[in-house]
Amino acid sequence: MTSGAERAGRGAGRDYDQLVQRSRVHRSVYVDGDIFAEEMRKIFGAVWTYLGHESEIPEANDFKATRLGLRPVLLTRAQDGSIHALLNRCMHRGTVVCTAASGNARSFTCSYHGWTYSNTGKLTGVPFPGGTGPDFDRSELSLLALPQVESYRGFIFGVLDAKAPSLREYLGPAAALLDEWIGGGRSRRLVLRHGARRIAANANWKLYLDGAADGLHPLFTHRSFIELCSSRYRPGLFLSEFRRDPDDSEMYSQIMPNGHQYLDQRPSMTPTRWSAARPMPGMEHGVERIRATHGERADAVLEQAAFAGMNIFIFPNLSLVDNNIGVIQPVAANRTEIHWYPVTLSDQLDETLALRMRNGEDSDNFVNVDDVENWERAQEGLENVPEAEWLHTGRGIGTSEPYDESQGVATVAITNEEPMRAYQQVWKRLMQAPAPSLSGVAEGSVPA
Amino acid sequence: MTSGAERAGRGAGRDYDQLVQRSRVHRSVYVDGDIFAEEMRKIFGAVWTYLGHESEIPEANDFKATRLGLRPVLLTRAQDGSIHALLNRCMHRGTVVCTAASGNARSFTCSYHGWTYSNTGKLTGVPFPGGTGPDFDRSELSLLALPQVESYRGFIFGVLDAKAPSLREYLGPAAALLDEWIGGGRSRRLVLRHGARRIAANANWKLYLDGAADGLHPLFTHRSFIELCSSRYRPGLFLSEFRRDPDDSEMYSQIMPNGHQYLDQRPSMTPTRWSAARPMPGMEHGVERIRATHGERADAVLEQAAFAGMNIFIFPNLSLVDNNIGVIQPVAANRTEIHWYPVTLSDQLDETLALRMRNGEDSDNFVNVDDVENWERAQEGLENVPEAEWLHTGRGIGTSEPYDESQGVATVAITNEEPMRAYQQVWKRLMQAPAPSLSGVAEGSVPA
Amino acid sequence: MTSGAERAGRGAGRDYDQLVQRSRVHRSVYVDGDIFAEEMRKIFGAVWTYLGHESEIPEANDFKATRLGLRPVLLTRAQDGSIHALLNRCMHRGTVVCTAASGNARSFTCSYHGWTYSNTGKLTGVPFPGGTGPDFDRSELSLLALPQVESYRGFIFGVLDAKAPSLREYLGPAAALLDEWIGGGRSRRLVLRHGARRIAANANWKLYLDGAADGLHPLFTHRSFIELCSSRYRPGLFLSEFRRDPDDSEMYSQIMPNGHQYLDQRPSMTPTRWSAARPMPGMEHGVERIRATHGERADAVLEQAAFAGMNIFIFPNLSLVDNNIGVIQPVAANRTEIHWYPVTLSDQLDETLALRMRNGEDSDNFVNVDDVENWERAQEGLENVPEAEWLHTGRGIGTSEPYDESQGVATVAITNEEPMRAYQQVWKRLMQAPAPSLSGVAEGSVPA
Amino acid sequence: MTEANGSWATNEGSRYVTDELYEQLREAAARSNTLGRSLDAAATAEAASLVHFEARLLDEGRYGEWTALFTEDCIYWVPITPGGGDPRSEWSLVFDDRRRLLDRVAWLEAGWVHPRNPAPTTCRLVSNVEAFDQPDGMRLVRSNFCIHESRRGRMRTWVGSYEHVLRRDGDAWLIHRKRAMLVDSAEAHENLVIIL
Amino acid sequence: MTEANGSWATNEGSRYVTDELYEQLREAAARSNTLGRSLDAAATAEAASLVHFEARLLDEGRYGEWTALFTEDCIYWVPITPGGGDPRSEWSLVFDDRRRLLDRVAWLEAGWVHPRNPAPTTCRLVSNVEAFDQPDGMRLVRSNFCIHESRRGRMRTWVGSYEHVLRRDGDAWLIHRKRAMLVDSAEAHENLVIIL
Amino acid sequence: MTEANGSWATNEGSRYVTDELYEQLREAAARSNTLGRSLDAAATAEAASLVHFEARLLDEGRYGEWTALFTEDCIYWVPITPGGGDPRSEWSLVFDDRRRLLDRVAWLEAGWVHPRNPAPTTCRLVSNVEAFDQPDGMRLVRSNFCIHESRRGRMRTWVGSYEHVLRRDGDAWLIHRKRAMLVDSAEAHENLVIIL
Ligand code: FES
Ligand code: FES
Ligand code: FES
Ligand SMILES: [Fe+3]
Ligand SMILES: [Fe+3]
Ligand SMILES: [Fe+3]
Repeated sequence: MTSGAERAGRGAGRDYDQLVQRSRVHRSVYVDGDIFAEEMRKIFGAVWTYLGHESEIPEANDFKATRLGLRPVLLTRAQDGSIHALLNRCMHRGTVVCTAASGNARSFTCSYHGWTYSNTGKLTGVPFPGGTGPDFDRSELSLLALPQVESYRGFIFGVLDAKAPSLREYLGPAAALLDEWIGGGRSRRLVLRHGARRIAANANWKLYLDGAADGLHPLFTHRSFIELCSSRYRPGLFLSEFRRDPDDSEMYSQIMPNGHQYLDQRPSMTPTRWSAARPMPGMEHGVERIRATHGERADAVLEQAAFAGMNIFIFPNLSLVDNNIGVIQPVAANRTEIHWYPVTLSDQLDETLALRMRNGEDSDNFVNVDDVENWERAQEGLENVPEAEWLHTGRGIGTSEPYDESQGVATVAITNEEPMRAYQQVWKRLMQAPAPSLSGVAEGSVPA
Repeated sequence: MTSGAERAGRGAGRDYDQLVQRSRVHRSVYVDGDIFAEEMRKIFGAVWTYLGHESEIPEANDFKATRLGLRPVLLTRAQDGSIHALLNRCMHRGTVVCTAASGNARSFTCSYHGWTYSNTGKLTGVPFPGGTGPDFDRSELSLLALPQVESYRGFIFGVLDAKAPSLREYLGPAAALLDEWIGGGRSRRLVLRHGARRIAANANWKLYLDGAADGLHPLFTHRSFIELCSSRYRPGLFLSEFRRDPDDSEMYSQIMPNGHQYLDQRPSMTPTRWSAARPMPGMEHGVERIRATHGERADAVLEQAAFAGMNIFIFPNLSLVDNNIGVIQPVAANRTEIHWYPVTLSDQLDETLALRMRNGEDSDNFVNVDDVENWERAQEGLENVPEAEWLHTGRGIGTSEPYDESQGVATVAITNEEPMRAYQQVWKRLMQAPAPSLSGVAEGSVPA
Repeated sequence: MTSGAERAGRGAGRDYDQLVQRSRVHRSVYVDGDIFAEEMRKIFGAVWTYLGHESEIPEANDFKATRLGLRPVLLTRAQDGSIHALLNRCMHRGTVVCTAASGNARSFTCSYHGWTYSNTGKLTGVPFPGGTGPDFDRSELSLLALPQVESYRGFIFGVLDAKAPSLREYLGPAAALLDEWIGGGRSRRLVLRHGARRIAANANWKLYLDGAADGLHPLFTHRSFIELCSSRYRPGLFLSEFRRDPDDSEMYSQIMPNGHQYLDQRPSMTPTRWSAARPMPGMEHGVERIRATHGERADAVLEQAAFAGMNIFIFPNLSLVDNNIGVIQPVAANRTEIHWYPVTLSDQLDETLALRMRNGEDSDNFVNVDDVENWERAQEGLENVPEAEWLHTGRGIGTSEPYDESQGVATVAITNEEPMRAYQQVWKRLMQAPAPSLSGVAEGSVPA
Repeated sequence: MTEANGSWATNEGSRYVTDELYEQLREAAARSNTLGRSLDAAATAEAASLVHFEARLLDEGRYGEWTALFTEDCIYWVPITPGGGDPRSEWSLVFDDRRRLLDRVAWLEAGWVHPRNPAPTTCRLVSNVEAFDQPDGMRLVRSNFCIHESRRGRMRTWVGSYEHVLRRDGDAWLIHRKRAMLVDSAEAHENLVIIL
Repeated sequence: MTEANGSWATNEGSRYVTDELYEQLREAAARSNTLGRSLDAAATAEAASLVHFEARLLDEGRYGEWTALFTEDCIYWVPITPGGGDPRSEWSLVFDDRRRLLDRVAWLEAGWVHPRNPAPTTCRLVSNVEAFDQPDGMRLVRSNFCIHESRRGRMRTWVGSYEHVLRRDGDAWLIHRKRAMLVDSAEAHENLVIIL
Repeated sequence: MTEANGSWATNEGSRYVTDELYEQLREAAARSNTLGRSLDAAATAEAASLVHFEARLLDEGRYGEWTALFTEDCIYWVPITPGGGDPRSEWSLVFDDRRRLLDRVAWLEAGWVHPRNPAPTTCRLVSNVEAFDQPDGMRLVRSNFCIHESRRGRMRTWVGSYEHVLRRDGDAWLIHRKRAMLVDSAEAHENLVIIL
């Protein structure tokens, strides 16, 4: 009965220095509904947060419904091509203005009393204006809009803080990783037009983050997949490298400022990334055709169907894995959705398209389900044993320097938990700061 | 896991002057579970609240199960014809004493340990009284009963406050509206014996109140119905008048003391109310028969099947619309049921009966569903955007005097939000007052 | 969204002297989620709590998953035969380590990152130990284990307090009742290998306790069963004795220290316990066979299929009724499971086995359902009427001395509510004490 | 749909709704729990074929084809009162003659119904099909349904039993009367904006 | 019901519950996941007709007619152990011979069962009907069920599979044994006060 | 399973997945809501017999027998896009050719899948079976399903419609293509670790 949002504020009194320590984190960070409500205000939108991709709203007046934390958001492209992120909540009585998932519209009319907003959020019409009264000022009643919306290589981010430094600055060294992930030079673009796979886990959203650059769990969590490959196929397929001691591995993790993380899996995918691909439906037919058409370039072409081998995580909610964009969508302290968008390239060849789709499904079907189960088992354990207060996060302490954001990029062994410790420091800093406010909202604000 | 009731008290610290302002209301009023728990104590039963209708318990010893807010209540007619409202909760260990929806019984025996209560609430029997012990005083263990139960024209109300002014006083000018709604002089009675349609909405109960005397929303909310009428039938049918600028309309809204509201729709239903009725099943047959039987009185007779055209709202939970009694039943901050009872008249002609039923279903099927959807969209927006703190309630400010209860009845344009502002002042006053106590309960009371 | 555990602590400020009085208990004790969360820490495990039975883990390395309150627990028998109760929650990141209901295993490997624990809880393996870092001390990361686990006649109990007095001391005079229930001398053992019947009730767990030694409710609660017996069979069957005034009954209740309770039903089952048994499937065939085989011992043999007639309750969660072990498993303030384990005797004759099974099902099918319904009706009444604050618990005050634990065993009439008052005093004492802490946990503890 | 004009207001699509019809409906509902065994396999299969086709048309939003399955003097009735009650003097969840049934389809299809923006998707399980002959030559069909309705991430279920009365039309059967009896018909329901 | 008197306590309605019967039940359950394809359409339809009739009798509370569908030496069994287990040495959710089945009906009908005041309404979907011949001349019928139970505004579901063993009785089949295997039989359940 | 070795990586179990196949699947899905009435009772019963047998094999974990029901060039497809969409350019929840279908079974049976430790139990209601002839001689079967999945005390449901395309194989039919269309296919789902 208690809506999540109403609880924001109750989590405010927490002593986050106590809860997040260098080698351990308190269970309440994962299970406390008040802390969750606080996160929805102080993490999502307090920093640049991923909202969608330009290829989802390619034309003028296209829009897509999305969320910023729990907040419903309309991501629009205006007539002039500019992109806007509007809080999808009527300024009259709070009604969600647009319930379509996507579409093309110059304006949105609220279904309740007919207030009409342009796709830049302006309140353009109120019915029977003769009766509004003299104090009614339409210009004060635009949809709340994110004061800053920027995109990088098609990835659209927004932030509630009008004075936040630029997106480019926020991404820092992660921007170059995005470039590398896309590959093929600045003219190549990503295309999100291949559906979306939405998965739901009864677990806290940060469990996703904890594994974003972790090379310890695959051998155990993904044993079903590794066994499948080795029992029915051959050594050397995807994930099999995690069997080896990571100290002997060429794979590495990286930590970046602002909580971003990276794990480079490519050293395990040799001689080509494609060579590590598990057989997928249509592989033989596809490969023959490509070899016939492309001759010596065939191996290079096949890399278009192979996994990128780069695991990039942009705090707090964007994950690039395989050939997919994963968006972390918190729902409750113990419920999270991940929305996976398979992407292709603007110069994707038609003959690699189906292979790329089929390859991607493999991870969804046989890999991710084991992650989800473990998150849920963790949530269950964390919720139900109050005496066991701590998550242990100390692996690798003493094997690398404690990460400091002033360092820029730090490279660590893939089983070192330093990337987790690093994003938790960012999380703590944000939770200790005041919640961002939207202009016009702060004044008049009522402590919840 | 948290029951609604246990939270009463947590909402007590709110600054209701901050939350309810003249041109805006804070979202927490609609989404905060603690405020909801507080409302269940401080609104429902703190003032006269509708419990049921005399025609539902016509005979001696009839009873009907109902609720006062969340509290289970047995509405009984004793052997002597007097009406009682008993809290349906055993004074032994709290068991709901009667789980039947209605029936006829002189006494009620608790299914747990057999305590037996008369239908006036008296504890008449405890099993094996030899073992109760000397301190056991049966007379102190009657079912808690509402200290005041009164009815007006068959509408039964109850209040927890033994010193509350009379029901007649509470209704004030609304009493005359009830008379007018019933029509036909004091001897005509209403009959509730035609089933009940219960609808559920995932929305706060006050969203119903906000629309009780609102003439702005129909054109937008009820567009599906208006389009149906105009595309398949003819102009001038029910609701079509809301297309016109309300400043040109003869319809009007009225505000009364204690939060009661009224919207008179009859000016839009001309030349007769029946003439605005959308064709309903059996209409042709019914009309022919009535014209054949009643000759020139036929038009007058047909008004018995037409909607009343009067929308009366008695704060906090009784709504008269079309030919129905609507009872607002809150369930949670974001869940509400409306129980619709079609009524007929004690002098209803047999030949208008079916037409009246069919006509009423039309609103349920094609009109109310659009209200429910908008309430749910509003709840969704209000819950999920903490930064958008306010509902705007300022329409019409400056076009009419701020309503003051000392005025008695005030008449305003049907799109003026003054009726909403007016009931909110009543709501605020009640929420700022202490919760009512039942005699014998207050003493010994433990702060929850 | 709020997990139960996170709320522990919120219930801490309650004035339990106010809430639990001699002749009444406050409703919040049954409906308040914060008090429930507090109970899960301060009742379950603060005193010796039933965890399972030795016959469920008979062999070396057997294990069974159970719960201590809400905490997942692995009950293991080590290679050396010793029994251990491990908190089933990985010391790395909180994952439930073992999801099997039971089995045989020397060690448990966490599915997330492969930490491996022995069945005594020792952390025996961490993958790729080269990367853990110098501060990592495996010996500090054993599974949390209950510091004391003891069994009495096969019943295994555990307690979180390392300094708690012995189980034998905790059981006190109830130990002799257990002996008597088992019967047949010290060499007889119980066998739990006949399945388990799990029932769920939308009610607080203490409603079970309130009826554990209550002889007032059967006549009313179990009327359906009593009527079935008398209408289709004959007088004198099980439960029919409760029709009589308990002051004329030979049945009696007993109160013991630490909240244990007892009701002796055997005086109502004469001349033999079997003679009170309702006909069950296979009875005629079984009886004939037994009479043919055992001759004059037949009546004694048939007692093996009859109900024990002893209702023993060991606070807080073990109930012996009929021939079953009932384990009270709280789930939420308003949700409880009872897990019923039919037991047989180590010297159970094959020819009484099926009769014993069928007899036991009778109570489950036709008796317990009426208890559950009344608990749910009580929960409903308690939750929804804040003005009716109290449960009345005063029956019998003045007919017997107020129970004091120094008395040892007190015998009272079966309708006297003194047993309920007595356990509530124990409950209050525990709720007013600090929560138990596990060594190594208390230090570093963060107020939730 | 040429019927979709104002002429309906006085046309035949409703004229058959008389007191006699109400009485028939009331009696048929009251009798409905006295039926014996189903007709033979052929009749049952024939009935199943029709109710499954009907269900598929509704799941796929083929409302024009759906209305074509009904007789001109059809009734689609969803009682509130368990068992049916008396529709003449009681409200129903739905009580459609042909005119209002066509209204309902037009209303659904016009696109203005907010709780259908976006439209729910549905999946109807219809099982326990049994067929019976009536003295008047009609074929009575009983079945049970469980409809899952999905919209904006939420799932609802509508559960109950159907009684179809079929009238022969040449080689085929048409639906003359359809009664849907929800197992919880008198309880509160969220928005009902699909055809059951 | 002339059986409803004390004479039952020693009568034939239970005498057939022997160790041999238990062994038959245990074995049949253990074998039940080895069945091949169903018999032909006619046999399947015949089986469906019976289980759907039975379901309807239960939904409509026609318990007298329901018990008449069973043989004198019937068993109605709802195991806890997934697959069935050994009823001789294990508890079941229900294990009724004819006597206890009649007890159950009498208990339901007498009106004193609190969780049936008011009584729940139910709707049974029974699908996936398949029929098999047994060497002993009995007809084995498998089906899946989903029962919705509504009471006081709350809905519960009971889901699982049935195995009916039918015995020929003249032209008709009677239910000799009925086993209802809940998909979650070993989990906790709220009050079971309906016949599955 | 002799197929279970590395030779699969280049064998026939996948070679038939061509652009032409994708186009067939896309078109068939797009056409699927234009079907008329089912074939006669015999064909419908024959189809029901197969889909009910298939459901039973899955509920009982008889995966070897289950795969034997499929043709060598089979497709098991669970689209995300409502209606089906274009599998060549879109992700599916499942898109298995024979090789990946055998992979899936091997993966399930090897015992390493954490969300199947312990394994869920399932119960499939498959109803509304209808059969249609295709111009290419194949038999198309439509049905609706509701699968209850129980694990560790929690119940999930998977609801939607099936389209099976059957190919004659001597006296019998084999499953050539199976498409499962969830009623909420594009919404978020918890772990899907059963075969639909
Ligand atoms: S709530 Fe949007 S116009 Fe009124
Ligand atoms: S609770 Fe009502 S008699 Fe005991
Ligand atoms: S959580 Fe158990 S090994 Fe990491
Ligand atoms: Fe992973
Ligand atoms: Fe409205
Ligand atoms: Fe009892």
